[in-house]
Amino acid sequence: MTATTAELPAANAPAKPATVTLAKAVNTALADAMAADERVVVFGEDVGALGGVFRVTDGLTARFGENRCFDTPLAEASILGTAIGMAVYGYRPVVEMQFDAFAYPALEQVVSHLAKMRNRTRGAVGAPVVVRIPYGGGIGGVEHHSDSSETYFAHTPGLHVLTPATVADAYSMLRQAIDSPDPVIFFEPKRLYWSKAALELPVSTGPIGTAAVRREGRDATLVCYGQSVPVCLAAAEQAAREGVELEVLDLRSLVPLDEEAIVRSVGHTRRAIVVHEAAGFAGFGAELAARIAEKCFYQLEAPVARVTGLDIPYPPPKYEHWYLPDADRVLDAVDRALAA
Amino acid sequence: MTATTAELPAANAPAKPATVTLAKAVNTALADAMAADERVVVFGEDVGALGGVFRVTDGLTARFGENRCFDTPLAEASILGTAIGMAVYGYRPVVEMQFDAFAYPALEQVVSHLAKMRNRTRGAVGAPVVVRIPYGGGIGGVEHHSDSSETYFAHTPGLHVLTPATVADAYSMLRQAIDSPDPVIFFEPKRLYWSKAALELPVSTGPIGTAAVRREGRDATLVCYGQSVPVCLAAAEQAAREGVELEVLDLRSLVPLDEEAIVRSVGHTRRAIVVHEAAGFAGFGAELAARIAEKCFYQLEAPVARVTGLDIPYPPPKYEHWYLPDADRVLDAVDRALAA
Amino acid sequence: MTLLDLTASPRSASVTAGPSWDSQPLRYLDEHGAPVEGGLRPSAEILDPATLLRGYRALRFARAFDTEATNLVMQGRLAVYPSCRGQEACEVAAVQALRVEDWLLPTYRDSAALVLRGIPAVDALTLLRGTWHCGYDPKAWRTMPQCTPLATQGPHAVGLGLAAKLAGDPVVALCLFGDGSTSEGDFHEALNSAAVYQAPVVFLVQNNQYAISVPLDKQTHAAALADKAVGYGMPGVRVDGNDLIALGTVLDAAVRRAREGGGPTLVEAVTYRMQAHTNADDAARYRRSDEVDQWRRRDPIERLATYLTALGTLDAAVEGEIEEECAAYTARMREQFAEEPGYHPDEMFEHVYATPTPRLLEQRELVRAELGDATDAPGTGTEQSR
Amino acid sequence: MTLLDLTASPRSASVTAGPSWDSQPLRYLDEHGAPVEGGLRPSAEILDPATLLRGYRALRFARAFDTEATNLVMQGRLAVYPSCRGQEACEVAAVQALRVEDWLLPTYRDSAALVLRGIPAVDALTLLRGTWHCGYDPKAWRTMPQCTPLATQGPHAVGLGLAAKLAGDPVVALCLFGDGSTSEGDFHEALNSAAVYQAPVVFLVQNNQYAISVPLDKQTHAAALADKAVGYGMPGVRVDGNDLIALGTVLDAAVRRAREGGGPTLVEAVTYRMQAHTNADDAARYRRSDEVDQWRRRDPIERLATYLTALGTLDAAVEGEIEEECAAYTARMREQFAEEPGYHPDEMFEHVYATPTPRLLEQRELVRAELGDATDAPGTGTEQSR
Ligand SMILES: Cc1ncc(C[n+]2csc(CCOP(=O)(O)OP(=O)(O)O)c2C)c(N)n1
Ligand SMILES: Cc1ncc(C[n+]2csc(CCOP(=O)(O)OP(=O)(O)O)c2C)c(N)n1
Ligand SMILES: [Mg+2]
Ligand SMILES: [Mg+2]
Repeated sequence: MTATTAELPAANAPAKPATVTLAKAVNTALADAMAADERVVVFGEDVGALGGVFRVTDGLTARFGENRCFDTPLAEASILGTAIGMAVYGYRPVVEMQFDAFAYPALEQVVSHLAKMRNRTRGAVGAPVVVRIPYGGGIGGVEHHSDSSETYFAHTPGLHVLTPATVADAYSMLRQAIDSPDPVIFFEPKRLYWSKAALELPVSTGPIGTAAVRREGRDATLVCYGQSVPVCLAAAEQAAREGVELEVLDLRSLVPLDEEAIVRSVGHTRRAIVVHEAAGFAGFGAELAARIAEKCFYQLEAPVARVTGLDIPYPPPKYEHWYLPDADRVLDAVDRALAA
Repeated sequence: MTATTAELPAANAPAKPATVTLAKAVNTALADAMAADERVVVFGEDVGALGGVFRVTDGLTARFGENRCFDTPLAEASILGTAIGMAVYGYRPVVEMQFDAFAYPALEQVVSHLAKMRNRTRGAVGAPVVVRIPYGGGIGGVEHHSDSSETYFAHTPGLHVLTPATVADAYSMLRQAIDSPDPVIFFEPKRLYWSKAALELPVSTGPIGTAAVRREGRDATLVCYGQSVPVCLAAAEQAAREGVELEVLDLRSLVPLDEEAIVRSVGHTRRAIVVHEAAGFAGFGAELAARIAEKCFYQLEAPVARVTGLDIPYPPPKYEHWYLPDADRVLDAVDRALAA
Repeated sequence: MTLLDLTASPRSASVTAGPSWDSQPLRYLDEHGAPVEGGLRPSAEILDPATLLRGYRALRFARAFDTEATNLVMQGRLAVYPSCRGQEACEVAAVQALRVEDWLLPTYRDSAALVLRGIPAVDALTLLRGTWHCGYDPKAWRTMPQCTPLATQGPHAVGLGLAAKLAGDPVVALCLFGDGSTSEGDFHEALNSAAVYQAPVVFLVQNNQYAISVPLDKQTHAAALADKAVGYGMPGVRVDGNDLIALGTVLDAAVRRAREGGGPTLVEAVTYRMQAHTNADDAARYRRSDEVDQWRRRDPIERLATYLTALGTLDAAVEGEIEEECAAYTARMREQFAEEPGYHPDEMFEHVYATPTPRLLEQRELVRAELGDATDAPGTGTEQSR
Repeated sequence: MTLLDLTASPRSASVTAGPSWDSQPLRYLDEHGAPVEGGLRPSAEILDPATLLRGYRALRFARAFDTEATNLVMQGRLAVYPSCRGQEACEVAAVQALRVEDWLLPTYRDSAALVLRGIPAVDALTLLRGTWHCGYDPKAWRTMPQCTPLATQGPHAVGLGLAAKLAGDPVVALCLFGDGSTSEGDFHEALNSAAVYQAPVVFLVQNNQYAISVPLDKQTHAAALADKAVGYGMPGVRVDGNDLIALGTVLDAAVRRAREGGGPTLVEAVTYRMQAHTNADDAARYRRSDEVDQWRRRDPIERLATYLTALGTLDAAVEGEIEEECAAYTARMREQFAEEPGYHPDEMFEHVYATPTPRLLEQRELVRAELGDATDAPGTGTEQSR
């Protein structure tokens, strides 16, 4: 499973690829998509002059004009619904929900329309809208600024749900999301906005729906995505020092799910730990754990463990380090799995 | 696990308990709660003169007056938010969302306020609101009238999520929900509104958070709730004719979850089939399957099976019999489990 | 009372139009089909007898269609039908105000508008027959799927209008709402956004006085729904929804204004839902029959008939022709709905995504396996029981 | 221009009040602190020098508090702070219009209103300090938790007001909004419902011209936010938000009207956000400093000071006293915030439900186990790293 296959650099590419933040990678993907296809329009709250509260849309209005990147009135349901109308007309809207919890007002539009448009019109009309949602905690935000809401969307048939964890994926996956004929909920791990890596363009990190092995190992598989990927890599690093080799599987796409990659890895390591920040109960990890337990029933040496957010409302900043899955908690679960 | 312990009938109760529909049981519970506690108020769309589109609030306005049961403007977020304000003031609001999909506009109020009020105020203020949601399919409804949306709520910490499957539970659980100091999402299985049983009052079918064994069996456990309970009972009936004894566990409460009852039953039968109407992927059954696979890891003889709605938007009426889990599908899963 | 200079500043248009709403909505004909003293002054084009006769035919056609659809419910051919009886003038005027390239955004109550746009009845009624959700190609007909989640179509109209504006296309979106749905947040967000974007959208509220059982005075404390326009800085017009000529006049002006870059307009058409909410509803629980009787006297079809008869445009011969046309159409409808439609479970999996995911393909196999041999035959109603 | 007979029919009040909004919001003092010719005529009670001095003290206190909170951010004692600098007159007027038993519904920007209600600064700033979400008991202070999801507090205000009305209590709910939040569906649903219920609610929009970076003209096409009242059939009043006397006059009338059963009122206070959205924001990206300078000249505190000085109510001695009071208060704030607050992870599990579920008890054990011995000690900031 080596989904990270960088394409050859273009002839006029700089000799050394620039090191950029994940936020900048998203910004570049937006700009490149807008340059490549004039049907692509970007809108949302504060995405214009301000460039978004995370500066992800920085410079787009200046470069492409107000007709291509514009501020909306403060009304998330209307932002989503407007995007649906524009998509039906022929545009490729990319909208920003300012924070995870502020996408909730748009849920009816997402569930009852965006997810169903192609289906209810018997395939006649799709709704190629990308909904960008900065999500997750660990940034010291006040309440409503740190939710991990991916489960609501992943459980809703008709949506693709993607979430990059690396700079290259942020670029590549967003380009693919914009090219998709179907709606994509694009979860951006906001704590990783400031993480940096070299980005050589153009880059394509494998098709939608494929996971990536971020580290190979034989003793157990850490199944993760988004902000939990660096947490799992840190845990694996630590474990390696004690001679335990953990495989880290970055799902990248929750819907569609790369079941094959999961089964292949766990079939091999015979132990799985599922890691995410969202509350564990009925969270996305439940699907992963249930699926692994079913498909690898005869291979598993230990119950699939889940290391997730607690089943409480996301806590205040001073408490969040107790809430968030960290390397220690992951390693505790690994220990239990190895002891089983 | 015999949660169905009817209390002694009151002295002046009729000799023979009346046979009533589940809808009538809900109606009676509302009326009795309103009579018992004047803080209880009922409101929503068409709940007044019309008595609700399912006639569940029939007669309440006539009996208790417009101040106790009233029609609202057509605005679900506002209905929910108004209930929150009234609850904080000291009332016990019971609101109706007309159909499952029409609760979506209220999701922000539910997730960002209702579920969090007690938590965010450090326990100072609770939000004892009951949100009644008729849910599920099989009634030949047009789109948006047959969703099973329980997973969105069950994944949201801070809410209780209940769903009765019997006439007695409909009464008893709603009374308990109204008495609860915390918010309760009360899912009413709308296809069962017209199912009938004798109802002897007062009845108390066991505390919130306890499951009920609806049929005992030794070969496998069917874990189910709401509309899937009669489906599972029918499957068990059929299986019994072929000598297979299935235990049917009606969860009644999704949050809190009676894990003990589940583990006790599956520990005993060593096989589990989880059944619900909601789309399977990342659905509530994933939590059940994951939990069973974890807690009964060493007892299970076969992978936990999930028999659920398909991973598609709820289909049009003519197709829904292909979508809904039925006894045949349950029995197929049982066969596979027994063959494993 | 000729207030239709919508090019005036929105504010003054709405504010100064205000007082008229306290008394009567804008009209051309009174309840007896006679032109109102000091009423609207429609254009010569609208008053052209040939145009009016076309409108009248459409009204009769809408009524015939609606009546037949109601019959189909009773025969078990449709699962449910929300009738537009009494509101036909709104259905006709909405469709006639639009060009082929304009977009219409209908609700569940606007099936008549769909067939008036040209959509075949079987396709238009697919939703209510239960054979699929939307039975027509929205792009081909420039008509969005009928919308059930109330007011959610509003933002879609803004999107279509804004798209047209950005593309430089002279295309207008006309969005239908019920009175009850004006209480929803999406109604507000749509109108507010449309005004900010100055998108070419006409919002037409059919104020039929009820949202299922809930009367208008429990929906709003405003003197008129058209008053809501003021808060969005757009013109708001209150018009008699049973007066086709008045409706045509108002909607033509609003559509023209939108097309010419003047931005959105809110039109409130005052009408009445003559039937229960749907066949499943029991209107006797919440309204008196004398109220219904009163509105029966304001019937939009009779009103125009009286006027056209007085003009000499309508006579028994023309009536006979129209009657025949309608009868032929409804007879064909009956025939078409007598056939049980074919459908196959495979279709459930085909349109969830442009390309089915592996998971869906698996589930399709599962259902196919359950069907056994039946999968070989093209889907028919007989496959219903598995 | 004394338009405050809110007992008149809502419709005519809003419609006839309309034209004034085109020119100037209602005021008593001009920008230089002199009574405006033909302006509002406040009651004798409001114009009483003692009352005015109390208002002035409150303004100074609000400014001092706001300034100190901003300092605390720079010192790392608060995680973030949305300043109300420039909007102090709104904060003061909102609180002074209410009785102890009335409810206040503040947003994240209204921390000053909280301390003006009497809530200790550490409790009021708990949210922004990050030690808990809401740091005070809403029932004890009749003050809802500061609301972050925009406009969602609107329906809560309706619920509180309706509850009071049904209970027969003479209690009013005053709900604060920002201009941007008026675009949200919840704003609409709240105002519409409040009007239908005739609930005793006053909706006060602090139109500070921006929603983060988005200026008002991208938020609405209406001439004024107060115009939105028309569509709800409630009075709408546009008032100078930097004129404490005008605000007091308007809010007193609106609160009285609500308390006496006259229903809700929408008040738009025209003001300006002098600081960036929060300390994390960069306002230079979207507005020019000369715009800010212009508003600096309309400062609500200076305006009242000039007037009171002219009256002879305010002099250097009184100023000195106020200065001292404020300095003492902010010094105490500094002290209190210098202490790291105690907190213990157990608390995360205690308030999710009235009684923790078995699942939560399990998770509490897990976290306790991770903490090891530290659980025995009462929680302190030192437990932060586990
Ligand atoms: C969001 C939402 N809430 C509730 C419903 C249920 N419902 C269907 S029609 C209706 C009444 C709508 O009234 P109105 O807008 O006046 O339209 P009319 O039916 O009178 O044409 C209701 C409450 C719905 N479809 N969508
Ligand atoms: C539902 C929702 N969407 C987005 C946000 C993010 N957000 C926080 S404040 C703000 C601007 C609000 O502007 P306004 O209502 O004018 O209030 P002000 O901050 O100016 O006081 C935005 C967009 C939010 N808090 N809630
Ligand atoms: Mg209606
Ligand atoms: Mg603002």
